[in-house]
Amino acid sequence: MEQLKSLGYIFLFLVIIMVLVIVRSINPNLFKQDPGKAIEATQNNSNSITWAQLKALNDHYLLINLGSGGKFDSVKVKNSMNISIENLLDKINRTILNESKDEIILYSGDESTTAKAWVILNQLGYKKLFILAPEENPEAFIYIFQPDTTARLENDSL
Amino acid sequence: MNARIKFSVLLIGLGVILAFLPFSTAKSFQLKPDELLLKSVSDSIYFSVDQVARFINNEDTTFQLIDVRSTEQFKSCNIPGSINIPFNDFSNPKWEVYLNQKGLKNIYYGNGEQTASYAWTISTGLNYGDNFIMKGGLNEWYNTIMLSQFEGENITPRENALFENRFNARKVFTQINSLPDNLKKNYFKAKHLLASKLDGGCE
Amino acid sequence: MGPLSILSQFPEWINLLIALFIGVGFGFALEQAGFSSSRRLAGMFYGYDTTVLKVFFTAAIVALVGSQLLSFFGLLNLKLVFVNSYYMNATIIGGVIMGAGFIMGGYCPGTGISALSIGKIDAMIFLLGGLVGAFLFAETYSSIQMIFLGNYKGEMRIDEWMGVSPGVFTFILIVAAVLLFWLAELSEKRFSRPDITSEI
Amino acid sequence: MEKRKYMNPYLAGVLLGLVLLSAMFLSGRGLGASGGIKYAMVAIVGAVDKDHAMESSYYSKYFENGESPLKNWLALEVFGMVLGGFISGAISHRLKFKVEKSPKITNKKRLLFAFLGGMFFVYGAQLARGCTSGAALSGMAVLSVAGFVTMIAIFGSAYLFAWFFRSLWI
Repeated sequence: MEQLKSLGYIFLFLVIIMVLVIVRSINPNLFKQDPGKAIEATQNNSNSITWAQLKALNDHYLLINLGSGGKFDSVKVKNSMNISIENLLDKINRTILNESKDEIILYSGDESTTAKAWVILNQLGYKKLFILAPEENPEAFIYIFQPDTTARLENDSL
Repeated sequence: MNARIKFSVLLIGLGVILAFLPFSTAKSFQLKPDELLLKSVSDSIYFSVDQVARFINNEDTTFQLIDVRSTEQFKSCNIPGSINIPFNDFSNPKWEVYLNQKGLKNIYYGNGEQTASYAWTISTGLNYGDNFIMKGGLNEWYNTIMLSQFEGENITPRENALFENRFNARKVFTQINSLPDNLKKNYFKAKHLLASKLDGGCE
Repeated sequence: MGPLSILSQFPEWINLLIALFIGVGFGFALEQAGFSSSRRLAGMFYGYDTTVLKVFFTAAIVALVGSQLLSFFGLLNLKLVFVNSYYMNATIIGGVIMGAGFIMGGYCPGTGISALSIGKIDAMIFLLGGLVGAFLFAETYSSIQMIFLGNYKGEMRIDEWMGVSPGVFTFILIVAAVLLFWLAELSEKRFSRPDITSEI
Repeated sequence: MEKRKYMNPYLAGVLLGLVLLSAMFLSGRGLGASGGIKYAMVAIVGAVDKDHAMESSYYSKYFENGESPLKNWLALEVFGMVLGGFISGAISHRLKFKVEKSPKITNKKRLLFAFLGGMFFVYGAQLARGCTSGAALSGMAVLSVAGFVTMIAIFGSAYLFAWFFRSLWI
């Protein structure tokens, strides 16, 4: 009897740890993904959808404008809804995102906002999550650097 | 029942729990989603190209510029003093010593803002020091710092300071990027030695 | 959260104070385990007393399990905890030399310090020898640099090397330890030396 | 007073493990002992022959910042160890000056081998970048390959040599 009692304490301890682990594992308000996955998904812009691809989806998509303050921002695309970036993770919006079975496509007038929102949602585990590609590739360098062959580095600046 | 058996039961139990823990938890974002979102909507995570130019002219050592473009693009031209961490390779653990330095501000830039924003979100989520984005990226840098000229009749002292700042940054940018490749390499190597290492062990 | 001293930028004196307290705990635990007795330590190698194995594995496993649970709950960033670099040649040759020293002297540096603190004269001599050993190393440093720096493998981690998760590796280690504890207690019965164990 | 028995080894192991865990949590590093001996040696060399210390590539790095080499995490930790061991000895009534040895050998022989053992051990520890605590125990706790290899090398070689030195102990 005495022996079983001391084993009981051990099991109690193990159960407490297990409960804590389970509670943490199912907590929706925590990141549990590998950031490497987000980096992989952005390779060759495979996380963005062009206009042509969007048309091919035949309206089976959830198009979201991230304009802040509850308003659409400078760019507005037909058939889209507004979820302001600052309210992105509110319960009601999470429900909309969770219930969508189609592709979720993010866009806004500010490429930085869209990119940040994409990473956050990707790391929360949303699959089929894309960025609506702007007309021009935002990461193209539109200038050409002309080396100045006469330039010499002053000694003290190295 | 002796101490060994009780203790073995405890250890095996803990081991089983550990064995079922997901593989990647240690690597995932440290910040809570709400905290990360709150940070990301703030305007104070951006530096304008003029501010960055001032950092360079003042040789401010409290920040480091991180170029997230590909190595080829970095080699053809980059902002003086930046280090190159191509975004494709961003999760490589070898970069952590550069990115995660307390008291040092990381300023990310690409050609536009998209890749830098990805990098910002990931490094902020992982709770690496202070992170910023250079507004507009290298395209904006070129447009403002390299190409803008003062137009008008009378220059105010304020505008004068602004243009002088741009002019100086432009000069350094052109000089360093015009260097032959081998000299450039030396310059970047010297920059890389700054990274700190963790302290520990018996040494 | 942790490691606190790295993430909260303590002033130097607090770090040193922490070091002092950790040291007090370390010395206390070693002495309570009976590591201040060289004959008890040597028992490990002749089978009559296996405390070393029990304490050593238990401590490593407790720290391993604890750090992984803390990391899982987001309280400790394991990437900021120091991982020893692996220089293959130096580690193996150094380890073999240490083993020889262990069986001759009956202490290792940590247990020697704990034995010194309760007045063991042989431990004082052991540590004096240790000072000489460190001095010899410093003086021969330039000629053995080849061994010291050879075959560098970086901060290699065994779970990555085996391709399993840290948790699974810990589980394997625990199973191995439980088996070793059982063997150790068998050996204590088989090679028991009441004449020695009653004295220490 | 009668000296008290030692703690149950498993309990002592848990205690030691918690100390190691708190070192990791508070300072981001493991425990160490041979490092403290090295710093003591460096300090002695610095006090005896400062010029030699500054010339040698080995010592000079410890004097670069102009502070005493003893003002250091490991050195302070080792100082704490002496304190902790003393407290434990006092609680369990084990404080006593004596030479611990097998009754079959002389004091002189025991002390000679203790000296040699210390010399070998710390030399090896410097080479392997840590001893049983700094490399093996702390290394194992962070799953470093170096920790496991050091552990196997120390215990493997000690078992190998145990046969030659059995007259010292049994």
